Amino acid sequence: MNFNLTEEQTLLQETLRRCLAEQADFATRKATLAACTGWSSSLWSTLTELGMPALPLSESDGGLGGGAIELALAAEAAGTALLVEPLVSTLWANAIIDRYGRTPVRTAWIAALAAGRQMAVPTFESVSDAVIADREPGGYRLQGSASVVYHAPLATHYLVAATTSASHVADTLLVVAADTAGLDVARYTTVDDQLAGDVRLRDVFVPEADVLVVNDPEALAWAVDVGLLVVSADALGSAARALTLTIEYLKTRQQFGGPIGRFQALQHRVVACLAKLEELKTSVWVAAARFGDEPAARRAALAALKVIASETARHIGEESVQLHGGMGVTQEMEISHHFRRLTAASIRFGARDQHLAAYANLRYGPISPG
Amino acid sequence: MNFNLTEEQTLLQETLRRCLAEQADFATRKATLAACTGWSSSLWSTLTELGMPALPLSESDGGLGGGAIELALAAEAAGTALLVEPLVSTLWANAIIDRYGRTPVRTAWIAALAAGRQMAVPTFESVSDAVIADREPGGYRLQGSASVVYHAPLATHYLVAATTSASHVADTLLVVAADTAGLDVARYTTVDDQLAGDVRLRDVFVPEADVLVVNDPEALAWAVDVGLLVVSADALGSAARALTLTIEYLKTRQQFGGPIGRFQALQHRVVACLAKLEELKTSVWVAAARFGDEPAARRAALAALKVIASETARHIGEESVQLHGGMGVTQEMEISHHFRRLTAASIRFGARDQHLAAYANLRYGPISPG
Amino acid sequence: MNLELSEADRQFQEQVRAFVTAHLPADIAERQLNGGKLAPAEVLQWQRILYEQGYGAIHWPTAFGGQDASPLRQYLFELECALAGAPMQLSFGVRMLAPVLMRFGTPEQQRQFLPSILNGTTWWCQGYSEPGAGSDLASLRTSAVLDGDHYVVNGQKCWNTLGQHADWIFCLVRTDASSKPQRGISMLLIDMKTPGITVRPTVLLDGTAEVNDIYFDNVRVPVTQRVGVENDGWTIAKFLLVHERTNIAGVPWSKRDFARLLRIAQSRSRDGRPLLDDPDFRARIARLQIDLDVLEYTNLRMLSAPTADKTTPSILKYRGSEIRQAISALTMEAIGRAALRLPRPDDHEFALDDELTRGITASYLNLRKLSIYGGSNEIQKNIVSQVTIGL
Amino acid sequence: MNLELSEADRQFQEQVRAFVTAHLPADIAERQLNGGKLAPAEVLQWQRILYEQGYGAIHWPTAFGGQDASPLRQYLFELECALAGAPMQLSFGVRMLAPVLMRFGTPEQQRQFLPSILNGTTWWCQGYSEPGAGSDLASLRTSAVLDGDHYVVNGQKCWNTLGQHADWIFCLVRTDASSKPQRGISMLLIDMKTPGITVRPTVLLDGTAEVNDIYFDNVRVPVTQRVGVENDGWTIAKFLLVHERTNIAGVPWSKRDFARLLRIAQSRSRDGRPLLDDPDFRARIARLQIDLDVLEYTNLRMLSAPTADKTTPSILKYRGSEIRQAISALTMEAIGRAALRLPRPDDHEFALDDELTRGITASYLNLRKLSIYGGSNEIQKNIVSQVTIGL
Repeated sequence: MNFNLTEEQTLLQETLRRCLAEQADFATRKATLAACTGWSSSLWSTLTELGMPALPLSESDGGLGGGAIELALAAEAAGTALLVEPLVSTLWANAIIDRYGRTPVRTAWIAALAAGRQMAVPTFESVSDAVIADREPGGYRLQGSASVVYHAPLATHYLVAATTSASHVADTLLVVAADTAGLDVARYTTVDDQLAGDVRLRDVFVPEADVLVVNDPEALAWAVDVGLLVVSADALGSAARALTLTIEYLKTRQQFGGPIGRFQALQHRVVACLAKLEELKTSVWVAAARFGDEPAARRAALAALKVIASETARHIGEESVQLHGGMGVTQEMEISHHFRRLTAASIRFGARDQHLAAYANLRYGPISPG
Repeated sequence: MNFNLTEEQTLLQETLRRCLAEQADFATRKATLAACTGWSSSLWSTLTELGMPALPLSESDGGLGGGAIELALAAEAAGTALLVEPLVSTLWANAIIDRYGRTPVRTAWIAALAAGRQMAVPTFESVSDAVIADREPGGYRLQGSASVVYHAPLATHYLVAATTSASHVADTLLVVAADTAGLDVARYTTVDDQLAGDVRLRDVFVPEADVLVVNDPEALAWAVDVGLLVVSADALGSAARALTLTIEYLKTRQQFGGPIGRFQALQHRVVACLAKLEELKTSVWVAAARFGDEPAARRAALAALKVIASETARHIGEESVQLHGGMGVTQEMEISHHFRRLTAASIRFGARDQHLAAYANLRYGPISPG
Repeated sequence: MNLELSEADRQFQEQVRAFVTAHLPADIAERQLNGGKLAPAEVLQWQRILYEQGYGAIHWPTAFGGQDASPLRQYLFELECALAGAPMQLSFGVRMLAPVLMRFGTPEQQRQFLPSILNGTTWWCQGYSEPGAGSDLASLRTSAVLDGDHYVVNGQKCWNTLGQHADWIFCLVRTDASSKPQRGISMLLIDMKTPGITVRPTVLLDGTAEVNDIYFDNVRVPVTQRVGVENDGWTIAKFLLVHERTNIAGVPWSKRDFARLLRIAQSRSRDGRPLLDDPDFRARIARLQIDLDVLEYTNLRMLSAPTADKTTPSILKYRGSEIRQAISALTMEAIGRAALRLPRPDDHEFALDDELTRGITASYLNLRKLSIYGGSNEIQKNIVSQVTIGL
Repeated sequence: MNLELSEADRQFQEQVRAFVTAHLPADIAERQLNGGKLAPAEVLQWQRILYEQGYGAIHWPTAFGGQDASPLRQYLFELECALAGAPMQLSFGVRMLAPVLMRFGTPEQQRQFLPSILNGTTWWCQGYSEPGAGSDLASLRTSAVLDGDHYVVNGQKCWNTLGQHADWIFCLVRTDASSKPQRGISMLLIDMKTPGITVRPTVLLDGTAEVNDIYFDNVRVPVTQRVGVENDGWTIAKFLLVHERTNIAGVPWSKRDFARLLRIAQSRSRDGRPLLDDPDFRARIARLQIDLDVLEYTNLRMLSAPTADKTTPSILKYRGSEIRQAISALTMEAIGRAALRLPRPDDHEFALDDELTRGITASYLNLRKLSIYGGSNEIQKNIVSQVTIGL
């Protein structure tokens, strides 16, 4: 048993960290946001050159063959750097495509994804987020919508979760190109300054060749869990950076004749945050490692991770702002951006309470009828 | 609107406080507990002379005509002084008897209660604590048991909640003398050093004349609410004293070259306790005042009170011990006795979660079938 | 002990309710209750309506046009206004400067400034905080040097709320740099149109510019616009900080926000039933309502106490901010994924920003300030500790 | 990163489990798992069994009779023992004094004391704390004055755990009153039968006497029983405090206690269904289990880290105590009103003290100590703050 990174993993971590420190520092990001495009395509090109979209793809497809741990490492770096470019969404989508992309899809498409010429994003955050898929000759007809799809305005393709039965639980996964007739995207900005959109599907026809998964709820659960992992790892990176900034602030901000970091009440609150950060760190790596386990163990670890991630993101975000005093609520300060990213992380993929209930059901069995 | 005490109420408070400060200080109490009788009958005589058992009884019955606020004031004093004598149980029982004691019961009995020659205690803490009452010619036949009845070993009479239907909700209230055939009491000591017992009723016959209430669930709810009030007020007294002791300790205990009360982290924790104490204080007096309102408003206030009282008792108890360091866990220190009394208060009358659910039902209506 | 209102107070509350029902513009109320935004002019419009109906500043003495209202009536007034969706009165003039002028101002100053505060024709703002002097007011550095019958003011103020709309500012400045920190401070009233004043907005968490930095570059202020004795501004500042405590807990606005949370919990569903019937959510909203109830009665208990105590206002301030923040956080959780949207003016219109989600995330972000400004929660705890432990 | 045990570690764990199954007396296990009490002799009996099967002190070097076990194996060993209901090994000899003797003791001291620690024939206790010197060890005052080839010891120790059963005590004493506080301290090994020693029990929250005051009245201790250099006891004390951290989080005992909580939640009912199916209770127990899981893996992460970090042990200590206390509190809530009973020896026997309620309240009370002793949670937070903020 060990929690240590391999040499390759450390190299990935270092490379990404160095690249983002150089090309995605806070000032550069500010300029990106001020430009109103919502992202930096040149930074995205650099990340593509580093092979990021290819990270989850198999080596036989020209990818880097990264697993859950590599994905989490990259997502953590994205959180640390407050990346608004679609790294996390792409890692998530491409991991799903790598696992479930069947031959017709692969040959047509995967090289373009690896090279960053095309970009897919998933439109769901839980197995309840299913559109309706009606069987038709040669494919499916989709009806429904998906709200707050991160990076939807940038994507060339959407991974859509659907249900073919009367239940609302997704069991089918399809690829829909952005320019398909009947698909609309309403574009806007999220609380953490990322581009997003509401995606509407009206009578969208998906040919057989673009169907990844049919009648396989576990595949959908796996796809959601990958998203849970990368978004939580992103929160880990952001929370760690938020605490670093807060500790720096406490050491430098002078009030009442000295740095405010000498006040013990503030010190103990920082320590409580550090303890929570350690717990989130443990949870991310345990969950990543569980992707090799049987589905129930993985599901429990991911549900537990999201409980911890939602609470910790909220707690460290709020405490960091409070400990920054007035400065914490201004967009000039980096901390305010981490706060909003952590706020988003606590909301994404559903409420903490729902994940806690799911964890309890996995551990203790379902509640007997009252 | 005002939260001020009347002159009579202030006098009651002062009298009781002075009496207990003189005759029930911590050293005296220690001696009482060491004596293994579990209570001081001489202190009880003094309290009887002050008219405490008569406090809730009507003036026409030789009582003092005290209402909810007077009961709460007396119970608060009991908590402050860590009284193990049956003041709170007696106030509670006599308030019930005053309201529901019908003529046969009154004439036979009430003067003896007022004078402290006889002593009744309730055996229930919620309307679910019902024994089975079967109708028989001339009375009822009782079967069942009640656990952890405070001061049961001292009582001459028990106020028993029963159900006459198949439901488990109490709707009937009866008086059973301690020497009735079929009634047994197993005596022991509670976590807060009070005498208590498990009461078992096997084929106990109660004649018509000793029945206080039949088929009146609201009467039983009222009786429970009085108990909730006095136990919460007791907790208020104990919590306030615990905080006073803790603040004194922080000012005097020297470590690392000065009093530990100069450490800001400890200061802020004390302030959080003080805030909770204020909230408990408010809750007690609001709940007491609500005894004049319609039952639903009273029930909501009492459910809210027990939520606050359970949480605050736990919080202030645990924090007080922690802030006393090692000294806090020794029985030599008064704080450890308040901690145990507060522990008991948080447990008595059912779990916090149940009261929170009851409050929600009163405010928002019952949950629709899932 | 009596939780019932007196007959007279009850009637007062009913009159206020009737007045608000009759005179509060419906579109303003709708936006206030459902997360919309108000224009500055609408805030002044409401003050004018209040003034015209005799409610311009009910806590002022009748001699100045108030009703000499008791703290309880002030509370009832603000409660009725908040629940109906009225804008908050601008506190800088009505609640902060006015009591200072009544106590320390000259009769001329009172005549010049009080009427336009009351009738909503002057927008006042406050210049207290400076970079490096937030909670620690004693270290402020904006200087005012006497030059004939004028002071020449130089320096920078920050955390100035809504000064971009203001006609006047009341400012703490240093008039004697040589004395010890608390001495040597004076209060000046400055016309915002005076040459040399620059207002630069600070973008906050929610993307709005609610506060500003204000720069003073050789700004000339007549000596007659000094309030009180020169170098004795510390006394005024302290008076102002302890004076206004009736609504320190913010209960009326928390009750308004809680009512919206409850509406949302009844309307939205989770797992196929109303969110309010989800056991976890139900327990959390009920617990919060208990906190809010207790806060309200603790506030009323303080208002009705025969003598003021020194710790309750600080406790009410910090618990009030915690509870209002908790309401905003739970509301955000209640709307789920919709809370991720923080649209900008140039963003696409989208259908789901309805009255049940509008402004909720922005409000959560904005209300982080509650525990920071006006003496942060940490400062409040220090005050309570100073009184109770004293070390 | 790999959460699987290596094949060798997995086999080790299975061997331990098989050994415990075969050799742990059933009546001891039953009481340990269901809130009963053990006699001191039973604790030593278990140590003897461990010794006979080669598990007497697996973390000791093989030269001294240990297995030189890795931290991970120590953890697995304690976990298997705890879950099966084995008594905790007495840490004073096996985990505290022994490493000190191996590092600082003379070969004679090692020969004299280590074997009887290993085979469970000597009961050691610790004399560190004094009135006025709890978390602040530098101010201890028990004096040891050289008189020929003996020290004469006078003073008082407190918070001595289980010294009433002890054969020997290792003690910090002041051998030089003139130097600065941290200097001038030495460690002595003292036979508890030496004339002049009085042990006076302190009654604790749960009514038991787990700790004692120990009085030294002209107690004569041979100089040969000093460990290490005179006046350098501070070094030894610090060594001891940082040395033993494998199980600082107490995970094995929390897991044992949690398993009992789960059994109770499955067996008891609330509102007509198993307590475990009550939504509120279920959410709370699930949340606690997540905390416990995370604590376990954070502990394992520390044990497997290539380099030690300075903050993790303190975080594990304080979170571990919080979580174990939370388990005991929730267990108390789970049994409801039965938790009000705290029977004394002379109390009436009553039927309801069954294996599902026995000892639960006493345990809740007793475990308050976890966040106080061995460096209180406040001290742990100060340590983390010192490392990370450094002010």
